[in-house]
Amino acid sequence: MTAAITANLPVFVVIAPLFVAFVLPTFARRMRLVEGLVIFVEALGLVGAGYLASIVLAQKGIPIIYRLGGWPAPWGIELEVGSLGAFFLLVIAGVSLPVALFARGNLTKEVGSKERVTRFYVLYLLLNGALAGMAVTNDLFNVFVLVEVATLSCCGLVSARNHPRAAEAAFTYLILATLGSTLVLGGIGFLYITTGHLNMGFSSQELGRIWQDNPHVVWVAISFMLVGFGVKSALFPLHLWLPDAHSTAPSPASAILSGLAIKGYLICLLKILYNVFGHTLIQAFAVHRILVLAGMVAIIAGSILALTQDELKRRLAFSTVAQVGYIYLGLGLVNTKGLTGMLFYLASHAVSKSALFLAAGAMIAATGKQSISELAGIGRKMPITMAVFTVGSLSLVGIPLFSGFIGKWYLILGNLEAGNIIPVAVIIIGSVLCAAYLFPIIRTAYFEPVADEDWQDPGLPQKISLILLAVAIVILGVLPGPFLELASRAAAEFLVLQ
Amino acid sequence: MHFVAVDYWIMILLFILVVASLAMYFIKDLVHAVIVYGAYSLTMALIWLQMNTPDLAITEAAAGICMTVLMMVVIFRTSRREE
Amino acid sequence: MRILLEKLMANYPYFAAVVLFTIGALTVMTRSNLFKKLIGINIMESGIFLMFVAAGNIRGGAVPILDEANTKSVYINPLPSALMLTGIVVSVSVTAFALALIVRLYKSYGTTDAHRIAEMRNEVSER
Amino acid sequence: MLNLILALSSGVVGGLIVAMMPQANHRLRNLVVLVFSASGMVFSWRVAQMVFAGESVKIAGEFGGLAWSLAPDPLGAVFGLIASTLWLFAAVYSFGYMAQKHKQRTYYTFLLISLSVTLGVAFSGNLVALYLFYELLTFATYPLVIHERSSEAVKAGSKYILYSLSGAGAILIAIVITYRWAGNLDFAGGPILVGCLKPGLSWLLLLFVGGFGVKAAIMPLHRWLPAAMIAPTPVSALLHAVAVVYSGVYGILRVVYSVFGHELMGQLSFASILPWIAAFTILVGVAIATQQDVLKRRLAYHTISQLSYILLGAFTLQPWGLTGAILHMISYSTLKVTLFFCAGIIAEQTGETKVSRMGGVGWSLPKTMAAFGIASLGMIGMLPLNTFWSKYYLMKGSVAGGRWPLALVLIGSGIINALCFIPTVVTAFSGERVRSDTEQGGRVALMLAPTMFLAAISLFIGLWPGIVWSGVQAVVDWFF
Repeated sequence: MTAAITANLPVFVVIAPLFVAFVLPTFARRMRLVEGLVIFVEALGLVGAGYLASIVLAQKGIPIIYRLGGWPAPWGIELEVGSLGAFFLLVIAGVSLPVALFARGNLTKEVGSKERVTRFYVLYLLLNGALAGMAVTNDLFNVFVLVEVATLSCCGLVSARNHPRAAEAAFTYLILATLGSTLVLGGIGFLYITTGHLNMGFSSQELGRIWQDNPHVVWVAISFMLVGFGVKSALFPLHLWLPDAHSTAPSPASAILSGLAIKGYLICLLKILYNVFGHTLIQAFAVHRILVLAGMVAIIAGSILALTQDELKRRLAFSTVAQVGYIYLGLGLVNTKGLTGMLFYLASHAVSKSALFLAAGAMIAATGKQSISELAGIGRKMPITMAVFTVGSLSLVGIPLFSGFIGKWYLILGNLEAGNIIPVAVIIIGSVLCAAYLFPIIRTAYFEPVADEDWQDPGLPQKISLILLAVAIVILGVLPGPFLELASRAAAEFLVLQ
Repeated sequence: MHFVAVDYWIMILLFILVVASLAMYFIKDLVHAVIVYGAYSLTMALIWLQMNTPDLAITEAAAGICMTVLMMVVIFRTSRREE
Repeated sequence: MRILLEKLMANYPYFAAVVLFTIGALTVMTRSNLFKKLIGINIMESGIFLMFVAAGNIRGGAVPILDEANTKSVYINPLPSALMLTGIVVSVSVTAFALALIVRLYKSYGTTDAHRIAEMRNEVSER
Repeated sequence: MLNLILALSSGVVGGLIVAMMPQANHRLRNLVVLVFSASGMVFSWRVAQMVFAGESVKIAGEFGGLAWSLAPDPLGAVFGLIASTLWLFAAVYSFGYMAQKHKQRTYYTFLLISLSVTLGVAFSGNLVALYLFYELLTFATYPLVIHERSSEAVKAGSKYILYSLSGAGAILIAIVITYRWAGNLDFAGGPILVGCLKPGLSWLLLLFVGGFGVKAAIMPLHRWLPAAMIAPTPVSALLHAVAVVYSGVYGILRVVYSVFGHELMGQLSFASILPWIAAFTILVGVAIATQQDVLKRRLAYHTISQLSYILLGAFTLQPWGLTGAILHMISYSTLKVTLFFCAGIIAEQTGETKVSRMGGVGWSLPKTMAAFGIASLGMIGMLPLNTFWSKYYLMKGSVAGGRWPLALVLIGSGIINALCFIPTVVTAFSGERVRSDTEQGGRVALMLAPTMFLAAISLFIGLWPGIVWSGVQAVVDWFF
């Protein structure tokens, strides 16, 4: 029995949200049931991810491989839950459960009618399924399909609010994201044409044999991938869609988009770079230098852009641009420490940023105010919300005891191992800038005269979800043991390949 | 996978494709552009057929018609001219 | 020059794919009309599809259907076309979604031009 | 171990209790603050006793794969003693000073939490714990800096945060580099980097000193300190003359003696420049101080100068120099807190903050100005006061290190100090005050008592330096 469950769990975690997503519209009138079902599926996903992670940890690096339809690898499609897959599945489940909980009973105000809420949940689950798929897939074309599913559901989530600006942001996002996925498809095409395989492992082997004969094709494929995923994950000069999309979406959607969706694309890029091209090619083509450089530019530019925003959610959105820079910087560190730091930072940012967006959403919902200067004294009126916001900010800035610190620690360590000096300085400057754009919010909230208005903490489910995320941040910061273990193993596996 | 000789049919069709796409870039009237898009997609279907992938040809034809019609409908509900 | 031309002639579907991709990208980036952007996206995608299918095509190969009447021994690679089937479906759904958004935008702004919409949004936020 | 936990937690627990208490009941709250700062002091005395007796006190743990430990050695114990003792005085002074001010609850909450964090800095047993508490100290003291909530205070607060975080960032990089080179961050087993001669070692030292130097207000990095004087006087006295700036100084002492060790330091070319930077800060700081008319700003620049005395002692890398540095840590802190307390009383009772308008203040506030006079003499380094001994050992250390010009710098600085403070005292006792401000009433008594007591302690240590000698000796023996 357990064996059967274990054997089928990799596909189950992907299928379950997708299946429920399609069942959901039939219950559209019974809101309670819909919300319950969503939360149930998310909880199930968390349990499944935890179980898979425990197995992967126990198996010491032997991944769980699931063959769709029972076909073996070069012909069939493989799902592989290795350290990376289990790690990202945990991140997905750990973030999307609180976010779903936050949406409960609260969403109708933001998106309008009940039907729209149901539609929101459908898209939410589709996105979840797609992300889970990205975590476990081992097939290049599957990457494209999942990326497209995720993109479309993200667009749907962005446009969930019945507001012209939301529609506009969604359209911009749709066009740019489709451009990105077309580029990704092109890159996959080049890989397929040169190697004749879509399975990542086989493709990588073949590539290792022939890349010296066709360096141009490899170049083109890498650059297509980089630009394609760069657009999708909002790497600095390609981030144009992000601020509008993430600030006009309903708060749970902003949280999931900033926290998870971008991370999904980054995980895909990571897999393609390290599992398909492999670290020898990355170094041979100096891709790692490009990544580090791009990350540095993104950190500085994103932070400075965030400093100039007065609208709370826009500032958080630009902060995402800056934080993505850290992850790109980590992607370019071809050593275990750096990649561990990158993965951990990715998880840390997923949790922290969704906590920040949810807290911001709760504040905006309670006050009706968008800009930071109008939120004076809110820390007294909404203590829990603001406390969670503070925890999230501290984590992003990288204060010890919170998750961001450990990510930054390993990133710096990785940089030193790679012999990079300037990126280390940039990481620190980024933290200081991050403090510069987040602490004024906290100061305004706690240390300015309280406005005489009836602002209150959100309802119980929202509070629970906020507290869950804050606890997750602190746990990741204080006792990251198994999590760090998974991340460092995944990193080590990337570097073992050829 | 090198093409030793040239398949002229495919070449002509590809040429039409390029011309059509350029036309879509330049035409100001959106209805005309969408009509060209319909032609483009039909050409595409023919190319698929020439390349021995009939399944793709059928899909492309269906999808092309579907998209053209949808775009037409939307254009008639919104504005026709490009500003 | 001659070698280049020969290479082009030998790989003409790829060449066409690149041209289509470029024209599509150009349309997306330089045309401000939302329909044009949409059409551009579709052109780009078909360029990529063309590349894939051309890679799977073998001159003189047969449609890969196993049949008594099908006597040829060389079949084309069926995988790319199967993949592009998915691609086409995805592009249709993107188009449909974009069209829905265009309708919504037209209702709120009264135009389908991206620049005009951006201008009007600024007016809205200033007010 | 229990003592250590109690010493560390009393501040946080007290702070949380204060935060939850109702706003109105001032008496009860003052009692709570008193009890918890006293308990913080008592338990850190106990910890210090155990450390000086040679017992090992240690708590260790791990977060995020990084080991942290709290294991005070004599240096940490001395710092803990200074901080927690002065904290009690400042708390009592605050009862008087803050009595009619607003936002008292926030003030006392963060005052107590800062106590815990400062003790954390003092008792940290490795670089990770030190960094953690050093970073937390910035945030714990931030609300105290912006206590006025005026736009000026907010600006000063932002400056404070940005300076501190940048410094902390440099320290983080330095710690990671140390970790990479040495694989160990513990202070316990002798200098961390011993036997680790790498070409970038000088730069690592620069990073460390630059990072901690922000809080220690070494000259180009000092700008936040005068700005932060906007805070209430007890805060300026305690944090910006002692606790926060001492955490920076303490960090540098740690870097010099626990991370590099004096032997390794002696081989670094950069290390020979550091005493001169300190000397520069000493002279320029006090010279700027003489130009300031606002008393608190004068004291702030004076702080910058005096902190570098300690650093200078540390940078000589001589046992005598370190003796002088530790002695100066103890003596300077009591005197400077006295000076600040006096400035606070003057400002509260007469409304005067500028030196030039203090003519005749001495006649209406005789006890205050007497204490001020004593402290001024101490700052010059006169004999009956404790700073005489520290300066004596500092000079001895500089001469022993073969850098005799430093001794001249110390003498010169003493003269400028005299120029800085003696005129103030003279002005205060010359001329008549029109307004009759007095030192009567319970509120002033609450402020005056700790001031006088501290002045008395300084005199006492000056006359019988033997009472602090055992602690100082323990520190020097520990490192040499």
